[in-house]
Amino acid sequence: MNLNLIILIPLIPLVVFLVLGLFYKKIKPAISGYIGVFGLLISTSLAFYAAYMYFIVIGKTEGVYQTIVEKTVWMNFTDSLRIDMGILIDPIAVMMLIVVSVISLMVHIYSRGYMKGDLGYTKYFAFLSLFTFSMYGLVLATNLFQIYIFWELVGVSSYLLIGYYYTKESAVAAAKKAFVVTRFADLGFLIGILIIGYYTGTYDFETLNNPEGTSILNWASTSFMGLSALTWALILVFIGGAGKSAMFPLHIWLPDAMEGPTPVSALIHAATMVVAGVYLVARLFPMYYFIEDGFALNIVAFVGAFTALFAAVIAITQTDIKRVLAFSTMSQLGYMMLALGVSGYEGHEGLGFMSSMFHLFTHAMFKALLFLCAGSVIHAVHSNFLKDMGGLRKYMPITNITFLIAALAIAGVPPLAGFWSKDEILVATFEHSLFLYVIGLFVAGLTAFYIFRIYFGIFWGKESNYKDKPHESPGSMTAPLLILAFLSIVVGFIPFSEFISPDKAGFETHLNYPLAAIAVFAGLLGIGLSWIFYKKENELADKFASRFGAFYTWAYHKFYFDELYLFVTKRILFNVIAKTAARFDKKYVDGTMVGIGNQTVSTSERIKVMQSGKVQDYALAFIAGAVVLAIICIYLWLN
Amino acid sequence: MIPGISIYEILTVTSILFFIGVYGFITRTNLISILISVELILNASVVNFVIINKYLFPEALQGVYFSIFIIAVAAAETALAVSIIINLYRQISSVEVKDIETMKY
Amino acid sequence: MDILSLFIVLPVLTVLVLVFTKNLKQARMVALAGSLVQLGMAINLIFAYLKEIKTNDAIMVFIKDVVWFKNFNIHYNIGVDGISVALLVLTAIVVLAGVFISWKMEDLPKEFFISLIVLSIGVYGFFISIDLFTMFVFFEIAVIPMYLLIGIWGTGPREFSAMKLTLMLMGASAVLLVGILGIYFNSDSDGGALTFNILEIAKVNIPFEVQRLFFPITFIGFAVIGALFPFHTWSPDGHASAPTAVSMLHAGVLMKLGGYGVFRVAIYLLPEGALHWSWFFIILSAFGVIYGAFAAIKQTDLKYINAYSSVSHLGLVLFALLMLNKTAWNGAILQSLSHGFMTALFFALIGMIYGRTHTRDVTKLGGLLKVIPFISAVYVIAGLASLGLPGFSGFVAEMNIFVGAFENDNIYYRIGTVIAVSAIVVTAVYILRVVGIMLMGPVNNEAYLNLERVRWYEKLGILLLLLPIIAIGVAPLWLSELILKSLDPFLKGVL
Amino acid sequence: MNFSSFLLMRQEIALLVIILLLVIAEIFIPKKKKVSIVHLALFLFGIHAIIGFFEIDESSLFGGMFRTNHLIHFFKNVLNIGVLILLLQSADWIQEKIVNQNKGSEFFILLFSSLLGIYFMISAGDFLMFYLGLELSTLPVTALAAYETMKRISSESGIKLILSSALASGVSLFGISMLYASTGSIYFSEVVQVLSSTNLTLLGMVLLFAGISFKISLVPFHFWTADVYEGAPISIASYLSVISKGGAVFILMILLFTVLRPLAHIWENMIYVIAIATMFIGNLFALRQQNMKRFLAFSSIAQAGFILLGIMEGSKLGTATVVYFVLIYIFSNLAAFGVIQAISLQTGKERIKDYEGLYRTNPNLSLVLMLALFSLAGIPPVAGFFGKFFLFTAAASKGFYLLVFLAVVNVTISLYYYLIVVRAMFLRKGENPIPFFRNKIYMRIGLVITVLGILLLGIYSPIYDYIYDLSSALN
Repeated sequence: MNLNLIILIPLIPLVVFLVLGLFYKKIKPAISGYIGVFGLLISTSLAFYAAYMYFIVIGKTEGVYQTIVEKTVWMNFTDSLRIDMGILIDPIAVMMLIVVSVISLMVHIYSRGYMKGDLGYTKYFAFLSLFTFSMYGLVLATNLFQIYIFWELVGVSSYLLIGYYYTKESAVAAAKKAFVVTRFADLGFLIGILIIGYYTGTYDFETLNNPEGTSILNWASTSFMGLSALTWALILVFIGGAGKSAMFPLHIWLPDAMEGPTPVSALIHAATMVVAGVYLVARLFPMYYFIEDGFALNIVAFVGAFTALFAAVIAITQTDIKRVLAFSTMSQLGYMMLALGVSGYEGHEGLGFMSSMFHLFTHAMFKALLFLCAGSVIHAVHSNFLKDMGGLRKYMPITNITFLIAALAIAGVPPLAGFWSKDEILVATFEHSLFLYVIGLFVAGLTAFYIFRIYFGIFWGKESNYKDKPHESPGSMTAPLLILAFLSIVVGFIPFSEFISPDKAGFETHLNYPLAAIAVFAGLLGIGLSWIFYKKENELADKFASRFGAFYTWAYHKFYFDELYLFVTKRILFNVIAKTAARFDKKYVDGTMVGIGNQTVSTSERIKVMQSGKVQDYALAFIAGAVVLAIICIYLWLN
Repeated sequence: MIPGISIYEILTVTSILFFIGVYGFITRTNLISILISVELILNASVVNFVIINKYLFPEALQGVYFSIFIIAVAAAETALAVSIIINLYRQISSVEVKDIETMKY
Repeated sequence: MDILSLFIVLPVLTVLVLVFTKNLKQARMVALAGSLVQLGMAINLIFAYLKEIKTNDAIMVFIKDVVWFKNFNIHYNIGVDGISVALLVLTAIVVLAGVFISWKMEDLPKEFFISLIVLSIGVYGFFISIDLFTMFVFFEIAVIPMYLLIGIWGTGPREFSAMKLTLMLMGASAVLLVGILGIYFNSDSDGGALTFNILEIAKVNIPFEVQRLFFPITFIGFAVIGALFPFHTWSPDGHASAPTAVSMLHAGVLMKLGGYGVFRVAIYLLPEGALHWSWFFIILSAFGVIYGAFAAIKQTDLKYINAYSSVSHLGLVLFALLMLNKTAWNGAILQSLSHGFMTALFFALIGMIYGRTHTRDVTKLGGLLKVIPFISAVYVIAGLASLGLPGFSGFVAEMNIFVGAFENDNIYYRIGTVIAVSAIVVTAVYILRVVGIMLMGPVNNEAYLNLERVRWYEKLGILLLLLPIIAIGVAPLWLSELILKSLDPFLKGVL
Repeated sequence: MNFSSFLLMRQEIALLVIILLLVIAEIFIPKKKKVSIVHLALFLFGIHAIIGFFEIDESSLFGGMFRTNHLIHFFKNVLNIGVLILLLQSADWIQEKIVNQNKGSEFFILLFSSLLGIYFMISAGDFLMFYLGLELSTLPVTALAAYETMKRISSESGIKLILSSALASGVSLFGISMLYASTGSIYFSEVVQVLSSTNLTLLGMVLLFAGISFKISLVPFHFWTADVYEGAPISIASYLSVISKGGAVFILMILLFTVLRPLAHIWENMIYVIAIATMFIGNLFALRQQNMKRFLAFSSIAQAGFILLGIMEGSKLGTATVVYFVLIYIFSNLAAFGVIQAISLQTGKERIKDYEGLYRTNPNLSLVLMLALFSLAGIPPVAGFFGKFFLFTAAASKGFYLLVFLAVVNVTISLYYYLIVVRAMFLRKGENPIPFFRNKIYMRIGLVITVLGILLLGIYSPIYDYIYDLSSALN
């Protein structure tokens, strides 16, 4: 395999970004779109070439897929600790390359239609390229610090793209929120990295993840508050991942992030960047698994499960379709985390890991598709809200069909992609813990319910009063829809476990028919319920909602987490701490310094009477001074 | 050497003289009186020099001629002071010490 | 003339020529020519230095030693190592950018450029000095023009700010003088002669009691100019009142004297004192880091925000220096450089915004990205660099500092480190707040629609500062190696 | 007695000759041409100052009453230069305001007499010579202080000066009599051999010290300073603050280092206290002054406090640093007074407020004043910095770090008020700034010399080395 070609995969988007960014005034919008698409087309082909070479041509050596690493020193910290830049190729990296390439390419193509006529067209493509570059870099990272670097870069690309409509206050606020919340999570990540670096002396994944490596064997050497230092580090790293993957309670930025252009939501906030957290945990999976008997992994599992449930409940109540999709994304990410959390390491025990990656893969396809469809709808009706839609199936047949396929996929209806991956997750969970399995199953039902709720709401039901008739989107937008729809159908049949497993050896999986049946039933139940509620305009849904009353309102308001955070940040951090700091600085610190000066001046004012202008006072002072001096001298002499 | 009178008594007198001078300097309100007080201070020193020379170190006359010089300088000083005071009197028709306080603080 | 003395002689010549200039046009051309040559020399110095250290493994190279006051053993003794070379380049770049930014200095132009260049003489001299006395002389030379620069060409409460700044800095340097004298009179502890020579003193084992006494004095003396909490309060007022180029030079270069001095004098010469006191100052500086960041959140004046951000960033420098290991030191130097470029860039941009809108109040500004896109875009980039985004110099520096700080397994150090690291979040908050309010959002004042676009000289000034930020951020290795090589001598004392 | 040994008194004799020549000239020059006496005096004194640089042997005269050595000789030369600059700066004033009152030649005669007194004072080998020199240096100045007979404050200042100085000389005489009582001699060389610390000697020392402190205006013997400076003509204030003070510092150093050396452990503490008090009081009072002369008066008090830091060292290093500082101080203060003189002569304005906007109308004058103030404040690269730094070094060499610390605190305070003047000149535009004017040639020469001194004395190190080499003379 030619590594130089692999290195080109991230570099091409970088070059595109630089070209578009530096010459954005000179390049015509139409051309910049072509440059972006063309660049990514090459990257995508190279990604497929890499996959082909890695899995098929090179294949396994001694029963496992070898990890290929090529790196160069970027900066030295100490004799052992340094940041390398390079590429690391192993099964999950290759898989992610495919995901990123495919989705990004689709979004690029789609955006050419969606963003047509926008003033910042070139800028938009530049940012997209920047993001793609960063994401590639993150995927291919060879060590913790490299991943952190690109982690931050995807964060900032996300910031720039969410805030793309920068004249809109809400977009600006959302961008800021996304950045700050993930930044807060990254703080945990960074401290985690620092701890790992200090205790293991390396940032390299190869060394860290080696089950016979010193870091894994010696984890118990240091402890802090009952847990080993490395467990703490892994928990902190997971906090970083949780921030990016919008795990509870760091999820609040993701719904707001929907302020960005819809293709961006599809690319960044559904398919690629948000799975970075999952990818990070998967990347460090051996560490998570072996250190302190997977203590940190349990946390991952529970957080994942809770988030899956929590987000699904909220998703039911939302009326903004992009937000529904956002919560759906959260929920599915929770699923992936859950799967990772329940996974074992060797052979078939690695089912959770495998299924998580599998779900990541399939989810990327159908969720991107859902978003792009939503974008197509929004493009047509100029609104995000369900109340402004309805009955669109007549006007937008392609969008309708593709959306339906995606919805079926996410609902886990066989034989679409979602069914296969979700089924594996449920199997893995079932083998680990019944409790988590029940949650997972319940979420599967909820998922089907809410996704079909919006499906019916958009394409069926009563038509709104459209100002101008909605029409199907242009070919540049529908083509990606069709491609993704096709992928959503077929990717489930890839024998994923052959390629991806924690120990990289691969294993056989078989459909567990009873569990699959239960899962499918749950999905169908959800679909059925939403058929009853939302297919035709009726009162049932409202009645049902009012039955739940307070709980519904809570869920509608996302359990008031935004308000809670606002309270903590605005009221406490800004108004109390920051204001106090600013005032303290002005009043006391500065006050002291200025006070010293003023005190000196006022002392000067106070003692001015000494210089009374009376020559006799001067004489008195003279004599008194002499006497005092004499007393001092004689006193000193006596002692 | 004055028989029957020791150096201590004389030195006590000169010290008293000195402090009378200082007291006068500080309390008098008339510039001329202050000048007289200064003379007292100087004279205390003059007597001191003479007495010390006579009683303690009679072999040389250092103290004595020192005192002569002091008297001469004191005379010059007085003359100068009085002339300045007269000049002031021309301008403000006063030789009171309270009238020379325009510059202060 | 040796390669280093030129750094003093050339600005002096520039000043002399400036004295005879008649108007703004002449003055700025002379200043530009002078600072261009300086930059050329600085860049030339990098190559000369890299060539020199291949054959010369002395601690400092290009040493020029001339006896000055022989009775005190005061020498005009100059030399450079990697650290000073890097800082010299920083200075040259910022000065040149400052000249560009002051292109339209209508009021007393000649005097302005003279003061600016005199200031740079002080800075250059400080960085190349090996002799404590010479160093101190240059230190004060660098500080005093600030009074005139702020007082004459400043805005707002300029007289008050100028006075406050000067008094606090000179007060600090006065304290420093005690420290320097203390070091000087103990430089014969091993039986040698009294000396001001830093390299000589470093070889002497100064008794621990003396180090314990004089370390805090020397440290505080230098750290005030490095905005150590709670002696930082000259900086917000000073920066807010200063004219653009002066803010740039002051925050970009002058405040670096603090960190450099702490390192070169306090830590290098009094290592045992440093070990003894480091915990205390670490807590102080770490507190300063987070405190500055929090205080910046609530400010509305752009310059105040940046000033508090400087307090925070430079707190990190002091914090890192006290960690007493190579990685953190490397980070501290890198942070000095990075902050120098970044904050100078910020002040340049703020100056441009102020020059166009006549306000620095963020709440009154809005939507500038639409009307002055170049300036605003660079502001965003500078902001991102400032909050430590990879790809920019700030990240490189901060990571070195944090990794270095984590090398110390001691509870005080750990607490300080975690506090300091947390500041990266707060930094993001205040920077994005400004970006959000001022640059993004709708244009909130019709007058802003006709703002003048960026001029060529402004563009040059901006790019001059932006390029190093990116260069260091993308390829830090060569620079950090350059610095790392020079750190070994410092390590001897603290092991 | 070999008459050639009178050459040791060459400076004194030359000055005396100048005085006599001026007296003769006063008689023979017709009234209309009295202005030429200014040129004559300047010319004569200029020659005298130049001749002064020729070497003189180290020896003593009159059985030790008068002595001289290279350091004393050097110091006299320093004073000569100071007086020369002072005369250059005052020449215009004398020509315009004094000569027409027919008092031109007296001014020079009195001034030179006072300088002669200082010569004798610092060359003194016994207390008598010291006393006579002291009086000779003071009395003519009191006359000069009251020289503007039409001005009330001038007379007032004259009275204040003469009364205070009479008290001071009386007190110091009383002290000398005590020292005489306990040692039996008035010769320095004999006194030092038998001096030991007793009540009497300590009291004598304190009183003697008070008398000299009066001239240096150390706290609490300084009160006359501000009033007299304010009232007296500027050239006299200038003379008092640099020449008279410089001479007194030098004799104080001689007395403390040679005569009173056996009591060093006592006077060290005394000076410590006085130094702190002087610096603080001087600075605190200077802070709020509005009048430039008063302002410089308090500034000069504070400077005297700094000088004491050098004296604390008590040996060669201290001597060298003090002499060096005084040299620099003479140049700096004369530059400041020169500018004030020039402005006062042109406009009659003496308040700091009047200086607002000066830079924009008279840039050169304000630059000179700024340099002078920076030098007084001790900011590099001008000379004052080096002077102060070395003084502090001298004090630190004996381990007085706390004192040095308090001194540097005071440097910061002093910087504040020096910057107030700079602020007025540079930062403010002023509603009614002093209009542009050109100085006459003498004033310009005087200012240029001071500026050169301020710029070069510090950086050009051989000067300090030279002083240091001479300084062993005192020990």
